[in-house]
Amino acid sequence: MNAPVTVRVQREDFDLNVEVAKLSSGRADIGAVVTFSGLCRDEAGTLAALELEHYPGMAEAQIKRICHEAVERFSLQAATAIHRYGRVAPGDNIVLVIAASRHRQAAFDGASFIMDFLKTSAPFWKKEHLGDGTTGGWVSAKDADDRAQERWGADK
Amino acid sequence: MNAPVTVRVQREDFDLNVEVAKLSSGRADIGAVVTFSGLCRDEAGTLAALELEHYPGMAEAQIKRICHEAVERFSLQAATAIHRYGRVAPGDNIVLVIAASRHRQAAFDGASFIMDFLKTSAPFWKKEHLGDGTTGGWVSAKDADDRAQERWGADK
Amino acid sequence: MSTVNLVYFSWVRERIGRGEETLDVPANVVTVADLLTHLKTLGEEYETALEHQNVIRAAINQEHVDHREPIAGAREIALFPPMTGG
Amino acid sequence: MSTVNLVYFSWVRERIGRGEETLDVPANVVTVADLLTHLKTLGEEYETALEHQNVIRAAINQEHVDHREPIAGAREIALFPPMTGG
Repeated sequence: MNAPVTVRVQREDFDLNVEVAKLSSGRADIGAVVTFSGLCRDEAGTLAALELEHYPGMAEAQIKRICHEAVERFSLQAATAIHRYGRVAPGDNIVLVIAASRHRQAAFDGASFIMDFLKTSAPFWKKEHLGDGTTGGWVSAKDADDRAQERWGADK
Repeated sequence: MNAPVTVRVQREDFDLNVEVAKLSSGRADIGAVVTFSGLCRDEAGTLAALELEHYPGMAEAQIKRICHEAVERFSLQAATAIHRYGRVAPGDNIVLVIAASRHRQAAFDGASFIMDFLKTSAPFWKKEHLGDGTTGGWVSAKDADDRAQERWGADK
Repeated sequence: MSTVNLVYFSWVRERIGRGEETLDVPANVVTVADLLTHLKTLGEEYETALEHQNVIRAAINQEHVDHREPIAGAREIALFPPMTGG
Repeated sequence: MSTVNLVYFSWVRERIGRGEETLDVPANVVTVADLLTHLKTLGEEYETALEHQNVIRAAINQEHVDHREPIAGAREIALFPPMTGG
């Protein structure tokens, strides 16, 4: 498989159209493009911002591993994953995943697989800043995310 | 559920950014946005264009039914479906589905559900125009699409 | 006798040779299946279009129905092949 | 004795009070688990940070490893809580 994989870890926001165009323009063999955007929720108004910490170097390397695994497993034609770090406000983008393939199921599965592994095995941590000016502490890992990863039966 | 549902059947292309912004801007309760874009493939260079015929009125009504069903079933916060008709060239967009929700699984499932039902129960038909100037005939319905719909266990 | 508005799509339309028409149907045409059987008596183009009767999909007033559905009171009856949207 | 470069993230970093450091470790520190046990002898901040040893995740040279992994030859060892990306 020689499908293009694009991975970036960046402070700035991303542009959905630009990223989809990069991955699909000039080719007519792609039938399905699935994008996943993960956004910062305000948690019913209590959250002022999330601060995203990451492990530079390993974050990129680990996301690349996950994307290449998805490309191989679902025969994707292309995959993109962009993860932001730093401070993000409610409504802001946190993460973008794009999977392209000939048929829709592979694109859905590929994007979903990448997200499940990003949640549990990409070195990012989220700290909450609350609307009252205090720090809400670090977001805990969720059992549900571990189970979501485990359903793929992989060892990563 | 009072989640906004946007459905359009149109000749013109759509813009991913514009449609995602319409559905998510100004709200901070959405955590996940999944988009599906279906594109016209060139079938290894043999296809010149697809001509999409639809049943005006019923097409919109049927897609609305499917989207409302998805909103209810997966507690989506918003859903959009845009289906083009007329002539589309390889690489062009055919269909866009967007599902928004608090958590990622519902957004993935919602978009996937809408696509599966669009394939089998929205009144559209595709005619192939081949690169050699001849008409390749009407695209046949696929058993795989019927099975994809049936896995949701619904009757629509 | 009653009058029905019929619309056709895709190769059903092409084989019948028109996209819509208004027809009088005899009183013994009760269901969609009866209608299909009746149409096939109207000429070769209908016979060709509706030959494989079980693959023909029908909608009454823009909602999917199966072939056992009564057509009484229908404003619009659509006949078409399996859909290939998306 | 050997020298290791350590990096810490999230609340492990906050509790230890620094993001990285270079430490000399005794020869009997063979695995990640040995390293964690050793660090906990270095002061209260380490004890607090690494108290629930089983939840601490480790990476050697930027790849995930489990606590039984030998650390010999590691250029960089990272310790951090369960990840919450995405």
